Amino acid sequence: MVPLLYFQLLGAALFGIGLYGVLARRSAVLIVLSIELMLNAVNINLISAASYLNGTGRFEAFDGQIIAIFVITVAAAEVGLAFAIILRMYRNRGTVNVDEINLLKW
Amino acid sequence: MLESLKGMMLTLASTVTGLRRPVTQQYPTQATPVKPRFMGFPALTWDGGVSEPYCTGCMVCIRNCPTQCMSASMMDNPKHADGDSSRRKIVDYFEINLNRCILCGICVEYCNFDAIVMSHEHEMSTYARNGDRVNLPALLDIGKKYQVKTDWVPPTVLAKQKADAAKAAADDTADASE
Amino acid sequence: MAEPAVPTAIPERADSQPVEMLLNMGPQHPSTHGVFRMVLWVDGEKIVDVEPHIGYLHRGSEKLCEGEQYHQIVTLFDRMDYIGNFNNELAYCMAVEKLMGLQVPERAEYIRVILCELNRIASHLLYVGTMGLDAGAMTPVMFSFRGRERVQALFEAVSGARLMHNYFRIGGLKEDVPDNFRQLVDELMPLLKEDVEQSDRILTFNEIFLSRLKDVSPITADEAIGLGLTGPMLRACGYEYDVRRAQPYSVYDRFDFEIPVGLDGDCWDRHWVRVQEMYQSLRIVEQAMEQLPEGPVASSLGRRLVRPPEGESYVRAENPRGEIGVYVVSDGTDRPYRLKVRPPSFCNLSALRRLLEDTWLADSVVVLGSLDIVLGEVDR
Amino acid sequence: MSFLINLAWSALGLAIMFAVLSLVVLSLVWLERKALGRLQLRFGPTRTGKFGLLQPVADAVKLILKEDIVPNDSEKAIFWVAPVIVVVSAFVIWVTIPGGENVVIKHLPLGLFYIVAFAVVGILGLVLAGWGSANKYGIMGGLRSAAQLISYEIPVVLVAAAVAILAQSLDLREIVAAQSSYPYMVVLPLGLVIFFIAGLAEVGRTPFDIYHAESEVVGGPFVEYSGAHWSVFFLAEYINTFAIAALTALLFLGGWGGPGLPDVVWFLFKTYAVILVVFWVRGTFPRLRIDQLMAFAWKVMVPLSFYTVIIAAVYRFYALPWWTLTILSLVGLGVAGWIIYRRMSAPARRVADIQRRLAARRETIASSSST
Amino acid sequence: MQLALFVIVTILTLGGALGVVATRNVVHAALFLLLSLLGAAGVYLLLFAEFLALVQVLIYGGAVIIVVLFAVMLTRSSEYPRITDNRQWPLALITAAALSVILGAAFWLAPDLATEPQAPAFTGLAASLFTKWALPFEIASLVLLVALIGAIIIARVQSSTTADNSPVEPEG
Amino acid sequence: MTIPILQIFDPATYAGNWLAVVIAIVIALAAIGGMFAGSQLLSARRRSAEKLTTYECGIPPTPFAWSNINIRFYIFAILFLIFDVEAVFLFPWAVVFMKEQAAGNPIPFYAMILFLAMLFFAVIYGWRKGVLDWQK
Amino acid sequence: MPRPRRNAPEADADPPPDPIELLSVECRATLDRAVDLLGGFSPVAGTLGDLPQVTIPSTGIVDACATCRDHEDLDCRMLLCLACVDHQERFDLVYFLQSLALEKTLVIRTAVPYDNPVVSTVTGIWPAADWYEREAHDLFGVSFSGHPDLSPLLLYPEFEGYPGRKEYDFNDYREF
Amino acid sequence: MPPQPTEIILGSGNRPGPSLLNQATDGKVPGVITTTTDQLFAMARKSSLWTLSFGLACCAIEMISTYMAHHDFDRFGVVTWPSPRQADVMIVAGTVVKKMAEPIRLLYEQMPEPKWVIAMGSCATNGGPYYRSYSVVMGVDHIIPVDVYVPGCPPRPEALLYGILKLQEKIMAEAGDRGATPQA
Ligand code: SF4
Ligand code: SF4
Ligand code: SF4
Repeated sequence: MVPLLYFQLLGAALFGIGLYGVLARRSAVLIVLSIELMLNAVNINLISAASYLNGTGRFEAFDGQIIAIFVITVAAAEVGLAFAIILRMYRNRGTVNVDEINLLKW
Repeated sequence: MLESLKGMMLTLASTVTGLRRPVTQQYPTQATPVKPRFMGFPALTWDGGVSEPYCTGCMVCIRNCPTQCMSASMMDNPKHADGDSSRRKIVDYFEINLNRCILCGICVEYCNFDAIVMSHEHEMSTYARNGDRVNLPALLDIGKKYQVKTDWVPPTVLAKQKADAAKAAADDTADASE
Repeated sequence: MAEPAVPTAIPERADSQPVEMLLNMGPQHPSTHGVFRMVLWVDGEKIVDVEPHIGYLHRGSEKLCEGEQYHQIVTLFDRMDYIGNFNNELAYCMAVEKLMGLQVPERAEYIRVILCELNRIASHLLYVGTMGLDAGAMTPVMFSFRGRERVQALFEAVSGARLMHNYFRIGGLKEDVPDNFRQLVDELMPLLKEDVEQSDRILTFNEIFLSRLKDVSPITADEAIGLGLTGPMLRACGYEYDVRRAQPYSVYDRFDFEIPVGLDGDCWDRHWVRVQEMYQSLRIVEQAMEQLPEGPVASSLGRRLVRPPEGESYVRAENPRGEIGVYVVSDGTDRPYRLKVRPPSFCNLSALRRLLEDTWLADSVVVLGSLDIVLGEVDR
Repeated sequence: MSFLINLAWSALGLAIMFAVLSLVVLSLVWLERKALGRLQLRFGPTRTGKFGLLQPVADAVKLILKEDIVPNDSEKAIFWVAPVIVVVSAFVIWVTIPGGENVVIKHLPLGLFYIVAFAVVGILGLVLAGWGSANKYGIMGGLRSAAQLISYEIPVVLVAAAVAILAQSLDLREIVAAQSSYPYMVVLPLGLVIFFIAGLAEVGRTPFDIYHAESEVVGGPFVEYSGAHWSVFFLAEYINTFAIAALTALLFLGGWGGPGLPDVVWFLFKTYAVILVVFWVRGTFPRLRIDQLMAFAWKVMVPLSFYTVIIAAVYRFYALPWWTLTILSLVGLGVAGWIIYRRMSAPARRVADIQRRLAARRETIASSSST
Repeated sequence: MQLALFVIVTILTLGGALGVVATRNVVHAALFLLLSLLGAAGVYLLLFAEFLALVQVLIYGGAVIIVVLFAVMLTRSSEYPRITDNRQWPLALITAAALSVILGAAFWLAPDLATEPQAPAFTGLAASLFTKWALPFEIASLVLLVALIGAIIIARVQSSTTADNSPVEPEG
Repeated sequence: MTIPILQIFDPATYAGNWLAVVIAIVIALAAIGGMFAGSQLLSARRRSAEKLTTYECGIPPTPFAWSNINIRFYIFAILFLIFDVEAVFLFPWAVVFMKEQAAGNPIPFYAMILFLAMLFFAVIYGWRKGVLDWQK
Repeated sequence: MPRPRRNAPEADADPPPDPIELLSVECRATLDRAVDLLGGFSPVAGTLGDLPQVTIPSTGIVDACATCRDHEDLDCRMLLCLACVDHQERFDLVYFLQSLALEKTLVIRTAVPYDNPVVSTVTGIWPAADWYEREAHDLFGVSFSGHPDLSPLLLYPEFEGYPGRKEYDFNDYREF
Repeated sequence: MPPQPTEIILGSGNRPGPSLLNQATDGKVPGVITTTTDQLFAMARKSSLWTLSFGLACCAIEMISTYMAHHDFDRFGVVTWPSPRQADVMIVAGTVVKKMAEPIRLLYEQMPEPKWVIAMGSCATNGGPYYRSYSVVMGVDHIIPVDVYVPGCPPRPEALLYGILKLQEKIMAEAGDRGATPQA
């Protein structure tokens, strides 16, 4: 039986990696990918909590999973929009590197 | 929509006929029907009467061939010396590179001695570039096969027969009208 | 793109931002009908520009003709437009006959016309089939080749060859048609009609086919004339012009046939015109069979060496693909001094750049198919 | 322990399933060539084995024996991964596709959703294949395949949902059971048509074979693949074809239900019947162009499948008699068909126009020349 | 058994994630992301959330990755083969590591309330989604709508401007 | 070969089901691996530099400019993404709304109809905007 | 329009008739009209077989062609063919023009010198001339000034020589 | 255009290169086993000759005829694929022009082993009617090795089918006795 903690630690590690990606990478595409990682970390946490804490009365299993579904929904919407913006940025400025983009000039 | 459905009916119909009789010739198992005039590769004819080729090696065909794929040489006909044959000269050596021949039939048209025919031979794939460079005996072999297969009569003889027949017919009618 | 047919160099285009992709089609490509190559600049799926490249089948036929005797050249003409062989032979023979002032026996003329029209049908059948293939349908080509196969069987019975007939001679024919010719043709006609109808029915009005071809690369008659388009390409624009009617050669003035024309000059109209032409050709063959006179067919020259007088001649004839012109310059020897062919596909193809304006990548295939080119005569 | 035995059983079952699917693919290849042959008045393979039955075997062996080329410019990793993705996603859905009442690896309670979910992954494989080949035709084909497959995935999903609404279950066995009295083909003919057409597009068959159109993009994503890699794609393509046919049979034709014969036989019979229709369509139609294809997906298929879902739900919700649904769906079909007919036959009507105008012109010419 | 499976999916997830942040090739990054997300689906399966796992496969494995691939293709330029990291990447590393450690510690120290893992049957989840969570569900549909319209507008305005006006000169 | 399924949650069946899926993946991988390995082992090979060039109809390949792929593809991808998300909601709803209705709760039905209406509005919007037309 | 055979030796006896006399009435009319209209380009009337032919110096070719196309009496809106003939000391460029509406063919001939074969292009008048000119450039080395792109059409860029010219020998192939 | 090799490569035995297995087991496996497996493989290969769809000139028309219903290449398991990567046989049907020589060589190179070439028609064999032309390659074997020469101009479809049969014989012969080419 795998304890809840393992899942939580997995989530934390994934979140950290995602964060590193967001901070360290220059390409906007990769930053969005890293954000996806972070969102997944959150989902893992949510679902593990939902699954393990179902019986405790603090957290209903349905709720955790449903929130996760909403997270995924929002993530999908976010990906769509984010890449639309990146595309536009690329078309206008010819680059996807965030530090080459001066948003004020846009 | 309608036309598409019609098209589907058409293919269905063709399937039904296809099940009954596809148009395919089952090539290796089923003999290929070639038309009598089919021009396969050229071959030399054999005069059965005197057992010698018709060809005199006169090179007319060679000069007229658009691909220059033949060569020949001529010699005195020993049989003529013996009086067996009316041909004073006879072919000594004849070679056609069938790989280069374009089956145009010009050689046959221009030969004055009925010596060359377009045989029905056409399946002659080989493994070598000049694998179908055939010499006199081989050409005669093909020719003999063709002659047997089609009951070959020399075209000049044929034409003469025809002319005679026509003349006879004309005479007949002339007779009748008289 | 506004000016017609101005090729640019291949490697780069002037635009600073490379918004197009360079796509190379051919010489080995299933739908270039031989070894034609076009370099396309595409933006997504839209064609921005095209540069045709030909010459992958340039065999130097015109030059070779200068080195061959007149009677041997027929074989080379067979191999130029290798789908409309008889039509090509006819054009060449007429050119030399005109040069020599030869009169062709009437029966020979009729047989020539019959064979040419059958060849036109065979050629258009091939066109229909390949058009189907280009548009993605696999079965029409099978149907149309059934018809072609039947026509070819007749050709074989007549000339001894399925494709490279070498049957027309300067001043006549090589020999008379076989005795059962009439019977053969009578047997062929209903079958051929059925084949033509089937390949017509399965394709012409099919909705998908229509939507693929209709309104693709339309062209007006004026532009078509300027670009030198002839034959079905021109008629599809609604211009009723056919050399067989305008300057009747051989015995074409004795037949009653219609000249089908299109309206918009788009791919579908070209297709439709060709399909209709097949029916008209069937009519011509029928009439010619009825009128076929008896008499000699062979050339009065016999097997004598053809040695036309010094001079020049130019003849025009209607090939399946358009108008062919043969220009012969003779210097009085047994070989032509210069022989120039106006190949219909060559002119039609040179308009490709104009025709591919504002089309999709997938259309390029269809447009090329509707040109019905034969590379053998484009490149010669 | 029983759990492990269970596991062993399913492993064995899956291995058998893979073998069976391979056999099915061979049979499909043979059938396709034979069927197309007959459609086209010829025989198809005859010389390899009796009736050419060994032809697909020979093809398969030969393909394995072919050299496997990985071009220099390709992105090697992607080039290798792409076929794997395609085949895995094609095979994985067979875990839950039943071939009969009890002929199944596992009945997943979420079966239909599971199939939908994994079917989407396969699209990725094609895009990656095109991408990895670094070939222009490949990339065009990859893009086209992505655009096409995602567009037609939506009608498939929506119609599957409509069936789920009717059956009130995502379990394929229950869906088939729910059709015991009448197959859904009867109540939802619209759904059948949509599913079949979108399914054709999903497996890239004529008239939707634009992404590997030979006459345009010379094989599309597969253009650089040879030997074993290529045969893997081939395998996946046919497995997918079979899956779509099987799903059509399961969702609309009553699955394995049928009198007399064993259920597997009925299932195979129906599936192969669907496949024959696929081949028949392939032998008849030309292919669409990409803009027409996409327009068809989004302007016809998606609204129609929305309509399907809604009528199915309404029918269920208000507990209407079953023939109302039939009528509703036939109405949808009719309206869509009519609209398409009007739009697509516009050129045909223009032909009549041409002919009329030509006749008029000819008459004027005739009259002017006679005067 | 379960632990072994957990280890496998963890390796998949974290390995994929590391791949995403480490690779130099954007397409490879997308593939690594796919790996990581499929690993996460495995995690969900271990947590008895099969529906969520399938959703993960459907949305991420199918749709999102395709969107990503398209975006990558559309923005692919010569710079891609040599994508680089920020100059502050050590800083980022430290931040990320610190956060992970803090989070991990927090989880570690949190009181262990866990019971046996269990998950609801699918229908229960569905029922809850459409009753208790009906309002958020509608809001989600609005979010989707807005996202769709926004994406269309952003992408479209762009395409029409390039069609009408001369394209803006790219920089760098 | 089958295991009776339980509509209610049952961890044993659950594990069996999903392990079967995992095994399926493994088997597919193994089969492909076997094929590739067999092919590597048995296939004839003769490498040359030109064999490894990219096929381009017989012309030495020109480098591919990655820059432009029609943006239209991306819009369709977004549309697909949104519809996929919609499917996520549609499937649970499909099996549950009747049960809720039976339990006297019609809300799910109307909620979904509203949801579908909004999505359909999105399609119509895109249609009107010409997004679906794929014109240049 | 068949002419009597003239290759028989007895033709020597009477001088051959002027070929222009042998033209049909319509062709004759076309020829006269064309000579009229092209008066500014010092035209020489002649025949090509049974077709009317006007020979003009190469300098005026573009304007002459424009006249032929635009004047309603000639109306030669189609360029049928452009042939190049190598006469060893000069090249003859033969333009076959066609009026589809009036059903007339007119031949314009011009000579360019062998050592400097340059003539201006007629692509501006008939787009159809594009490939003919490229071909002539390819095979004969005739240059067309003003032509947008004279890159090799039929031959590959590395090809040396002008194979259409008489001096270019045939390939000699020896197998025997 | 790189210079054409001047010498004529006469009908070269174009056998597949060695496989890894062959390399590893060379001489270590009893001949019987390798021979039978080789023969089995050869049977598979010969029954599934996929051609590169590729027509050059007039002969291509007869080649297409061979694919069509009347002669039905499919009976022999011959189908065409547009990409050389999936092809086993290249049927060079038509005149090989110097401009086309390079593409043909490249296409041939891009075909995976084992691969065969059929020269169809006299042009592809040795220039045929164009033997005096300045721009025609005198036989495709100047560029790539050819296995079977099908004479004729154009060869009838049956002649091409016969060529395929000859090729099948050759494949079997190679498998039966490695190192010997069958007699012409
Ligand atoms: S048929 Fe023609 S090519 Fe052949 S040998 Fe006779 S003349 Fe020469
Ligand atoms: S075949 Fe006839 S033409 Fe030729 S050499 Fe013999 S006899 Fe003379
Ligand atoms: S061999 Fe004859 S038919 Fe074949 S390509 Fe050459 S000329 Fe044409």
